[in-house]
Amino acid sequence: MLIFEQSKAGRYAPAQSPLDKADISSIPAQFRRRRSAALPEVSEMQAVRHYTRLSRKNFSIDTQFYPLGSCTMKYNPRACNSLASLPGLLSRHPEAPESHSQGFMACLYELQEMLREVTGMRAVSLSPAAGAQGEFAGVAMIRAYHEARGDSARCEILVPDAAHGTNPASAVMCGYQVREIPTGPDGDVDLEALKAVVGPHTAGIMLTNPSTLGVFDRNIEAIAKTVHQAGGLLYYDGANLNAILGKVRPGTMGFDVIHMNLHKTFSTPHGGGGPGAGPVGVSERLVPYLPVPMVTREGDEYRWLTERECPESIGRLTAFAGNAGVLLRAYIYARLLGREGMPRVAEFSTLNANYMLKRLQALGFQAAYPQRRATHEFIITLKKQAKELGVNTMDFAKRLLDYGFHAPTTYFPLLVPECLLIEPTETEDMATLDGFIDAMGRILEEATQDPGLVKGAPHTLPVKRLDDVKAARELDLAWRQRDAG
Amino acid sequence: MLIFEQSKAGRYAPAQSPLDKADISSIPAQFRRRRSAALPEVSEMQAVRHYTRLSRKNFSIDTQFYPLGSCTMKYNPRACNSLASLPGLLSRHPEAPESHSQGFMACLYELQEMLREVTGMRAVSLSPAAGAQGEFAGVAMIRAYHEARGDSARCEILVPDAAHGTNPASAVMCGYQVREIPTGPDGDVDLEALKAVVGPHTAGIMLTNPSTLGVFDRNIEAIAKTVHQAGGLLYYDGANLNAILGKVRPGTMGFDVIHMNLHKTFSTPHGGGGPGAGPVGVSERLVPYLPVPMVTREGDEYRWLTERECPESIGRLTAFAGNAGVLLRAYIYARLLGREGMPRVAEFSTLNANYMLKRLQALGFQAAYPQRRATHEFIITLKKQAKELGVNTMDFAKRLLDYGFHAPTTYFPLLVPECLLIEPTETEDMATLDGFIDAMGRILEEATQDPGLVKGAPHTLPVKRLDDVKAARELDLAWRQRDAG
Amino acid sequence: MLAAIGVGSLDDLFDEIPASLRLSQLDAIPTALSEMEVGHLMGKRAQQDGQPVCFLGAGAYDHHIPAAVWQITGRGEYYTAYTPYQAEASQGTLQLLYEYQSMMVALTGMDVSNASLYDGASALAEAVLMAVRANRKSKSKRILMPRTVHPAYRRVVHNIVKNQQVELVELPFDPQGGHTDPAVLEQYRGEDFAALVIPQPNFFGVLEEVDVLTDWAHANGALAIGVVNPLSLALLSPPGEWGGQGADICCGEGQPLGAPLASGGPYFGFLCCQQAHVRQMPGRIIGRTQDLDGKVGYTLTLQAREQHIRRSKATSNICTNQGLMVTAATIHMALLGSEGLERAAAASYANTRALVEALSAIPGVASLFDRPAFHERVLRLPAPAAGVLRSLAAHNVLGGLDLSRDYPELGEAILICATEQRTAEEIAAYAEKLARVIQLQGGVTCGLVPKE
Amino acid sequence: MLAAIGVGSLDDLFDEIPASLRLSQLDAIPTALSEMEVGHLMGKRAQQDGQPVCFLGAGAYDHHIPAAVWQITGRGEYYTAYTPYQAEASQGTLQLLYEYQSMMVALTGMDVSNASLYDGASALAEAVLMAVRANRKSKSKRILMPRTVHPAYRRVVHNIVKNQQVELVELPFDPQGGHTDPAVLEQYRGEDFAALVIPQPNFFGVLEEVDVLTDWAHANGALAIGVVNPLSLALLSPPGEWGGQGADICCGEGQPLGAPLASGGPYFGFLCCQQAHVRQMPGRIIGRTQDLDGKVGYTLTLQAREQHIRRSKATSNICTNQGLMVTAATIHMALLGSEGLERAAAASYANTRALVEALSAIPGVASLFDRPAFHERVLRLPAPAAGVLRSLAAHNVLGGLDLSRDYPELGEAILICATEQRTAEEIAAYAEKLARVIQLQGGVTCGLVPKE
Ligand SMILES: Cc1ncc(COP(=O)(O)O)c(C=O)c1O
Ligand SMILES: Cc1ncc(COP(=O)(O)O)c(C=O)c1O
Repeated sequence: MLIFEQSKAGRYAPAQSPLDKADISSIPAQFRRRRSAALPEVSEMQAVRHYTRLSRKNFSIDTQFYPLGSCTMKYNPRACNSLASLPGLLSRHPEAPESHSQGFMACLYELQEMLREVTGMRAVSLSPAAGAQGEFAGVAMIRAYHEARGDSARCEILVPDAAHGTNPASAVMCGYQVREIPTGPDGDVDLEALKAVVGPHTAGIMLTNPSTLGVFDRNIEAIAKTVHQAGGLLYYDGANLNAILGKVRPGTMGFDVIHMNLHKTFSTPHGGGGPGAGPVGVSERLVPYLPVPMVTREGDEYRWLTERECPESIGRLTAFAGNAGVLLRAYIYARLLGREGMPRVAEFSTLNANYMLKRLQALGFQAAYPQRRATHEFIITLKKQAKELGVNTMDFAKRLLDYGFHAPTTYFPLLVPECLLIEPTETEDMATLDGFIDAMGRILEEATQDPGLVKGAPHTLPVKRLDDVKAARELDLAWRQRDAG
Repeated sequence: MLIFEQSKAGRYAPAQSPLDKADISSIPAQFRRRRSAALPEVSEMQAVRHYTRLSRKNFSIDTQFYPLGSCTMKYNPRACNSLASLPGLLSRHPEAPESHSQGFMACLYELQEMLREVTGMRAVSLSPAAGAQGEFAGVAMIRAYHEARGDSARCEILVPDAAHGTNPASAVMCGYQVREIPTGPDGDVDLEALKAVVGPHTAGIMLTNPSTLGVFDRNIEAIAKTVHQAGGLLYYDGANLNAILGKVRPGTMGFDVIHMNLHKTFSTPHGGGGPGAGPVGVSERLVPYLPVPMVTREGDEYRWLTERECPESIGRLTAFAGNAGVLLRAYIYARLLGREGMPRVAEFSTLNANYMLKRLQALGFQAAYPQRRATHEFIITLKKQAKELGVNTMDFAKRLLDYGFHAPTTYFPLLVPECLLIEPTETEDMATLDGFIDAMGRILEEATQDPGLVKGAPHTLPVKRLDDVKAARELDLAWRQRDAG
Repeated sequence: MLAAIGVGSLDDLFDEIPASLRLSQLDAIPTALSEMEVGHLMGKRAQQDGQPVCFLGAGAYDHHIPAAVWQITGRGEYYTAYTPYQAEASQGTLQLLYEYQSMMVALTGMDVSNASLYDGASALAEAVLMAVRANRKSKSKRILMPRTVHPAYRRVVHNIVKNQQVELVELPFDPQGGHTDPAVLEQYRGEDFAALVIPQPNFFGVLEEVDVLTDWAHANGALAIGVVNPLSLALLSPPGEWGGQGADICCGEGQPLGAPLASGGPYFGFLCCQQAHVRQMPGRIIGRTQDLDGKVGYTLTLQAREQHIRRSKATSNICTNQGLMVTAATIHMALLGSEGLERAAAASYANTRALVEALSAIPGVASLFDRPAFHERVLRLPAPAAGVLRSLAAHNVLGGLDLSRDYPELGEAILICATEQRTAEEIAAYAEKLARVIQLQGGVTCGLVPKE
Repeated sequence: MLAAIGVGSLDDLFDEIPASLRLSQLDAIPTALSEMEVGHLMGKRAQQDGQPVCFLGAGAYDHHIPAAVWQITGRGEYYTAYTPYQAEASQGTLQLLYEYQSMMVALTGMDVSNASLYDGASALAEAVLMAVRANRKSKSKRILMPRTVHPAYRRVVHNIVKNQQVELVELPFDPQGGHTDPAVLEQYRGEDFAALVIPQPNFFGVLEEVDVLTDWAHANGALAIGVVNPLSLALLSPPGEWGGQGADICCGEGQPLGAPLASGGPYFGFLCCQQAHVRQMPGRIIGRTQDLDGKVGYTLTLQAREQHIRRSKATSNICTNQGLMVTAATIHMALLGSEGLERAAAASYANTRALVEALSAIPGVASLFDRPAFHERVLRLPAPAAGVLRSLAAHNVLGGLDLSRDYPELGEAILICATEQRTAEEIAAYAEKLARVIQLQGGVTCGLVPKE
């Protein structure tokens, strides 16, 4: 039942607003609202009960294994939440003067420094609000760089076909044309194809390594050389940084600009869709273009770097300093991990992924790249099952929900048919991985013996399989007063 | 699965304790533990996930209607929790000096004053940890009073048969014999029976009014007169104060001592069994005996009253000042309610109860006291259904769970056969009450048409009906290492 | 596990990475701390910044947030869920987002709402790009952008849209009223613009002539984009009802709906539009549908607009949004209802009036604009604003925003705000401190800047 | 609703209450506040008391509590549930309590645990009453109670048990060691006692000769009741292993397991015993059983001991207990495990040693007892303790507990404690301040109280 359907005219939670209603008659009528907005009218208890109950219809990390490839759904330490929510931090106004911001700014500064160190970049700006905005910032810097050099023929960004959709979309938002590079049979970028398309029109290439195919591109140095020689820059999509944290630095691989997804690698929660944070790091030549604001230290004092101090900056992309609260959570997480903890992230996430891959293969599942080492994630393809049993990836995914596991990422990357992209993360234990593997085995049996059971899944969730086509055809995007009674 | 069954040797949440292990070799071996305690060995995520999932197997006010008679399961404003948990309040040590306690003490003092006003008593001590401890304190004061007067023959406490079990148990803990007084056919105490047993051996009587029969004893003044004339004192069990808050004061009814259940009337949460707070209030003659500590005000300063200042006090009943955090929650609740809000508590809880009673009667349910006005709660008896359909109160209760409603109190008070004691509280809305009534109606139908369905209930909860007999016969009260594998 | 994989050590798992790339140490990263140690550190940092009394607004407002909002939003089921791609396992988030969209539609008077963008400024950038795509009558990539729009918003819009050759044409404001005089638009009549941006209230807190401006846009083939404070909509005319046809798109900063100040984020941008433009809308949208049994359920819909399907042809690159803030906002709006939002808005309006009155009593201090305003106001000071604000901060008062950087034409001026949270005592204390500070800073002697 | 009931007004619902009793006003109660206003008020009150650095223990300890503990404990499903009388709808709470009982059994080495009592002091009172009932060998109502037991506990026990004619016989402590010298028991040999109470560590932090004391009790027909700090059990011998047979009952204050200091409550009392005495145990007990399908489930059991069944013959009057604190304690113990508890206990031990060392370097300050201790210590001061502590508090340090009220025989003595939360800097700062304060208060001149 919707909260609107529990509404009763005149009801509200009186303690939640001023007890006296202030006089607003001095606002001329022409500016005023004629009818009150039809928001729900409920008591405090009704709201609390409704949204508490609603929450229980979600899967989440705190309740389920969530091996969603490319998303790094790892445990979010609860301390990050409570410490970032200390009253002094929550009440700081974004325009508070530096005199009243040194504690906050110290956290940002140290986070910049830690990210710099672990990525091997020259400088970091924390302000992008998520990965995609980090991509925008990164590509905008590439553009600013070429423009500053008068190198104006560069109108193309290269993107491997395995790339996340945000990569081409971000390139376009920066005014570039996108050119896809195919993947070779072993999962690495097709180097010859790349060589064939780079040239004076190449502004840069956007890569993630390990890629979303769950393999580490072994030719990365050759790729970097190829693009650099053509005058292009290398962009690193940091969504998969978890796989190599503390093991390899993007800077060492030759990248000129990177973004990080703190809501993945640095464990800030996903919140049912966000918020995230997508800091960018750059090599020497892109430093002047970093988005503002950033924090610098002068002696014992932290100061803001803004448009004034950074005239060549691509500027700010949100009104204030980005998703500050997410940055604080990532900072706390990084301090908890420390120098020792970071490589362990890569090690155990990789261990878990390789273990799962091997065991699933033993059950008869087909790896997309069986000859390759898995990174922190890996792909299996169900094209055999889809063909022979008529049970496809979506069916497997939905049936997994019945077993209490969130489904892996489905049908991404697009180039692998009927694929599941599986990322266990380092925070899960073996018993949980085994539970998931067992469920996959059982579903395989079900698919053989009773395919209808799998195709009709899920059976045990608040709703059965939903009609997406109807949703898109008969758009119903908001409850309206007229929907009532 | 138990948390112990997820345990793996050597695992723990390293961030949760000092990273370096301090040297304790200077503690002689004879005092030291030989083997580590077999606590669960799990990661932080495992613990978080386990207890998050476990929580979802509970009914609670935040998720369900909980019309548990005599328990006042009303909504607990969330502000009470967060404001009582402000860092400064959580970190105050109980032995902090008064100089560093004025803010905290101001809250206690004002709570004492508000409770005094709303109960009509002369003075209040907040320290008892729950209702039963309040009862102990109250009866102990009665005893101290008689003893101080050398009135040593008074060895009996009178308790109506409808009383809560804590009443006789508390009287016995204070060294008294208990004598039960019967209830008359209309639900009031049998005045003649009372008159027959009072006398020089009567130390006092423990009453709740309205009683746990859901009626207001109309003869309360006569009862008070009878007991007082015999030299006994009147004790008020405040568990039902919600029914009369701001409408009638126990002090006006003639009571000498009362306890309040702040975890009922003042909306502090029950927490799956506690904590509560059971402040006591007294009339003039019992003031010297109040339990310590209390707070007093001298000029602008708050000061503790302890054993030193109150030499005749029955003393302290817990090590410090009782359940301080519960008192703070009650204080915040009282400030939110204010003078205007308190009578509304009584009015709307009574309205809801009377509405439910009338509608349930219309469905064919039998009221225990049909000729009486319901207070904030009321009793229906299913003895007819039990006899005719073989479906008893417990069956109805369990079946209600399937409908998403917590069951009312069952089989209490003991004198009404097959009874349900139903208390909706003031915070529920009519739609919820109607939902419950409809469920009752449907269960009645089920009981007629398919009694097995009701007798086998619940069907939709994490477990089916549990075997209590087995639990008591084959005691299994703790998981032990040997239970493993 | 290593045995099951068939490797000898953890290190073997990284054997496909060229050895030359491997990292040996992370010297610049401090060693791990325990939760207790980080707790002490953060406790100190949080205290260090004090908790000055806040008369700052300028896009981030210190409103009351019910305790229930974050206690529920913080539940693991909301806090640690991913984007609801598996709809059947995400009905909690999805139904909540559908309710959110419904609430925003009710508040703005528009037809549809998306499920959030990053913040108000980037939402305006997306609205501008959307208008360029959606305006079928215009081939122009030019946008009329009043100077009364938040300066940071204007910068962000510029930074984001300039790469797609979208151009912002700045409209001046009326120095008396502090609003966009519709008359200034006359010089653009006949030119082709994709859209006119209309802030309400504007950056100065002043109310714009939204009806006239909207009608002008429509009469001239441009779309009307409202940039609104959602709390103000409890009192003010909703964009869907501006002028004859209503605005086409509206957006803004959701922070006043349950997000703490928190140094500027996370907040959330909202974006609503008329039904006709829904397929040009960026960001996620939730639709109501049915399951196999015909039972109502909720799901992500119109995904063909989004980057994960449409890639380079998507309406935007946005992926991760500000879901958790929207969760909080939804609970916030449910708890307050329109009655509660109205009371909060009205009290903020009244408090700011009281503040202006108290401060204007100080010689040399004057309110700059004479038109109706919501809960912010520009004051002229008789002494350098920067210095005054610094002194006030030293007295634990955030006295307002110095406008000299963005609006040098206003002289020594500050933007002030008093939400419903500010008490009469705090307002009086501010006035008293300001009077003292001005006196000490040798503010104008009487007569130089006569009191209006 | 009134119509459905058949009354004309709300007032009619109260028509059975004699009019003479009806209340007309509540003048002494202030009018309602909004949540925002109460928030401001409580914010001020919380700040007013400061957050002094805490070297106080004496029954309440400033330990680290993982953030997860209260974030989960605060979930509505735990926080707002009632006592799990409807077992099928309360498996969350019931399984958790079963796990709690199991953890306490593991920690104490006893056979069974109840599901909590009010606090440590009242738990000891219940343990004493239980011993009187359970000791079949003894008809006595006399209890041997060492003076090394927390003074407030002794008072509480007395206040609660005296009405049932139970008598406490005080055992003196050894002035050198600060412990109960087993030799003093010899004078009671042959007398009938129901139980001997054995604190470990005792109120002074000192470790008692628990094995000898337990064996003495058993040899003399008395039960042995341990009063223990549960955190100390991570390091110290558990009561179940004391002496030849182990203690019969053990109890204590659960606060060190996840409860914040919070002005003394809510905390929780724990109570464990040997299997033989389970039917004399007060308080709720959870048992594991099966449902109709044979599936494992949890339920309240042995309810025939409790007041709601047995009424005047119950083992205790307790009903509402401290369930939520037990919820926190269970999560706390699961998060730390025995490794974590050991580390926290060891660090507290080490910090207190460091503190004693730092403070004893001050002329005139000396540790009073020479026997092994856990994480508290008694120090003698060369100046009046009350004044010293007051001065320290003025410098934002809670320096310890003044023992002069309860143990005048110790002279100017204080009880100090440094948990794992105290840093080396805080310890050094305390020492420095104490030195200064003593100097100012004209502490002893050198030679009067020679440094040992
Ligand atoms: C590989 C990859 N790149 C980029 C992104 C975009 O990041 P965000 O969602 O934070 O905008 C994602 C997120 O899902 C991703 O998986
Ligand atoms: C009528 C009555 N009296 C006394 C009590 C005892 O109160 P408490 O549980 O707080 O000890 C209760 C609680 O259930 C009750 O309902």
